[in-house]
Amino acid sequence: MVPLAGYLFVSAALFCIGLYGALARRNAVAILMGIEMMLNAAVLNLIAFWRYINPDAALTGQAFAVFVITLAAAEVAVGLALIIAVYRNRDTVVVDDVNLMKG
Amino acid sequence: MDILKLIYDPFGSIGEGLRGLLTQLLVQSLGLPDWTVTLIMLIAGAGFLVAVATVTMMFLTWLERKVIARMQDRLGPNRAGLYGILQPVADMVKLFTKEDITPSGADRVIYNLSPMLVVLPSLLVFAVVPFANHVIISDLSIGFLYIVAIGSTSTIALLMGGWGSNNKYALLGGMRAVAQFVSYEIPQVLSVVGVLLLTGSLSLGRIVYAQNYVWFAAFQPVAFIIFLLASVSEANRTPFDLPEAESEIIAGYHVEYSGIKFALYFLAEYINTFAISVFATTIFLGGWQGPYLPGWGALLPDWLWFLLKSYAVVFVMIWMRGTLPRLRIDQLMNLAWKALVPLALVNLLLTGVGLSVMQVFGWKLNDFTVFPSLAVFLVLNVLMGAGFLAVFKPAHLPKRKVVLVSRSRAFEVTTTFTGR
Amino acid sequence: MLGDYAGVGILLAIALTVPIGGYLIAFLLRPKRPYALKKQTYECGLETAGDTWVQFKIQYYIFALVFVVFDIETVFIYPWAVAYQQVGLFALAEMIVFIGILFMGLAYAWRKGALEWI
Amino acid sequence: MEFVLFILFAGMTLTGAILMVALHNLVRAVLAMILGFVGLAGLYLLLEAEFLAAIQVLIYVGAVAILVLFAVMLTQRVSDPNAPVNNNQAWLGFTVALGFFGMLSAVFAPLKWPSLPEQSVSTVENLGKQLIGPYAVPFEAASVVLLVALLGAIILARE
Repeated sequence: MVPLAGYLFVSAALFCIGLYGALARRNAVAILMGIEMMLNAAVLNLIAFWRYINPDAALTGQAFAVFVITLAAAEVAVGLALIIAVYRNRDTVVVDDVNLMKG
Repeated sequence: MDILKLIYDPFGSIGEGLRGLLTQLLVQSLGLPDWTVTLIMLIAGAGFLVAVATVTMMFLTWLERKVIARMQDRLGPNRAGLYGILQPVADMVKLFTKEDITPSGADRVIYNLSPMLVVLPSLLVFAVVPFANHVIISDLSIGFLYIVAIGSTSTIALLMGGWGSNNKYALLGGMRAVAQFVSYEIPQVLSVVGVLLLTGSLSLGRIVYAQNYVWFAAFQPVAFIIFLLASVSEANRTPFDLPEAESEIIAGYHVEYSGIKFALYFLAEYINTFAISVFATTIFLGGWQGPYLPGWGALLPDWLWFLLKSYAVVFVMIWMRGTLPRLRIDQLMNLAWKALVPLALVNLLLTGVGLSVMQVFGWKLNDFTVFPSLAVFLVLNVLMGAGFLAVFKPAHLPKRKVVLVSRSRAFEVTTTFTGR
Repeated sequence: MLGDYAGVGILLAIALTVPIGGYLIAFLLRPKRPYALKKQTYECGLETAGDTWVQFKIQYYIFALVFVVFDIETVFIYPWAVAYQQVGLFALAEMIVFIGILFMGLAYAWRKGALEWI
Repeated sequence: MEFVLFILFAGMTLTGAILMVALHNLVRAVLAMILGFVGLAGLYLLLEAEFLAAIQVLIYVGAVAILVLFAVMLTQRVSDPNAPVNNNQAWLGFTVALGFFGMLSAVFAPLKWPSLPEQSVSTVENLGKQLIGPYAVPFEAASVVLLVALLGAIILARE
């Protein structure tokens, strides 16, 4: 049997890999991919806790996970649209070059 | 063994025989645990399924060429074997012995992986289809959702093929294919939700049992038409074969592929064609069950009913290809988003209303109260269809003049031209 | 529940043999005589001109976007459809509101011309 | 058996994620991300959340990945193949991520977790009843979020 700690370990590793991707990449699309991985790690946690701690008919963890996935997908749609808008105006997707707010 | 039983229930009787043999051999003689028998049975079933799918694909290529040829007043393949039935075998030998060319700029890993990934989903979706009573690899409780989820992964493989070839046309074809695929996935899925509402389950086995009395095509004619149109489009078949329009973007995402890799794309396409007819049969046409008329259900064995219905749908699809011209891409997108999606959503809500009426009167699908509910649904569908045609009147289409030319007249025309 | 998926896993393993076996047989049978001209990218009989990265229409992205939103909508519709018979009219009211709100999105996209293929 | 499957799917997930941040070619990075998503779907299946596994494949592989691939293809044209993919604070990001991972592991590793309960009652039907009943407000709110996302994204992407 797999202990709950196993899933938590995978989830933590996934979150930190996503975090590294979001912090280190220059391309805005790649940063968004890192954020997406972090959200997925959160969903894995939700489901693992639901299964091990409270596997009742209320399916709280699963319902929560469905809403998180919904929000994640909405976030990707808007985020990528934002990146495309920036790309069309400034001809770049490298976040270091988008420094209009610096003045 | 009873020969009649073998014809009517071949899977059951052969399966029982095999299981008995294996149990004797493995469990009683060798002392292995019971699950080894189940495992070997599953492997045999899956192997049989994959073999049948491959042979079906080869048969379909022949059938399509033959039927199209007849519709166009030609003969079609007629050299290899009787009526050209061995033509697919010859084609296969040719494709296996063709040189494999990888274009110099291609991304080798992605380019070689794409044909494999295209074939896998098209074979995997058959896991949840009941081919006859109790003949199913695994009747998942999320059956239909499984089909949709697995089916949606093939878009990635197409995009990989288009991008990996490092060719403008391939990439454009891949992107077109994906845009079209995703547009038609929505109406396809939404049209089935009516059936899911009536059944109250996602399992395909239970969807078939729910059609014991009346097929869902009678309950949901509008949804059935939406499903067929959207599915034909998802399989990239004429009149919706824009991604591989030979005359516009040479052949789309698989332009650079040759030999076995091209064959795999072709295999996936024809298996998808068959898969669509199988789903239409299972979800809307009663699956392996015969029509509910006295003595009709038992007239033919389950699997024969299933095959007959599936090939009837395949024939309709070939017929469409032989008859209709290809759509323009803007017409294609308009059809999906401005006609089929709203119609499917309305159908979904009206099915909910109809189901509420059924619940108020206590009507059910599995006894004779199915007939008044059928009347309710038919009225709703007629209203919906009439409303749709009133709103989306194709007014901008020019009136076409149809000229019918008889066979003898065509002959006359030819002779005048050649006689000159 | 996991036992139900054993069949799917086995089918996956067997299905994998089709492309892998095909590649292997073809590798043994086919000739191999490549040269530079043969490996050129196909482009209507001409040498390929410019970069493969042509500028794509934004329209591809818009359709993918509308698709993502409606795909998530279907995810909510499945559990609703399966549970409908046990809940009844309240469920219908909820779904009318849900679909109504999304229909506004579709109508907006339609009016803005986002669904036109220019 | 379950342990073997867990190792397989966890390995798939982590390999995909690591390749996603390591590969320089963005299209390949997206494909690695898809591998990670499929591995996660397998993990959900092991946790007996089959509906979640299916929608993980449906939404992430079938929809979000396509959106990301389209975005990469739309914005890739001017990119210089020799430009660095990471910014100059990448090492700092690596330290932060590693430190955070160490901290998380230090928190949850010594705790005693309950072992796996025997059965669960995870069916789509139950989930539907929950979504219509107790979660009716988030259910409707989700449609509002989707509407806003659609409007916003269309406005942003078109001029």
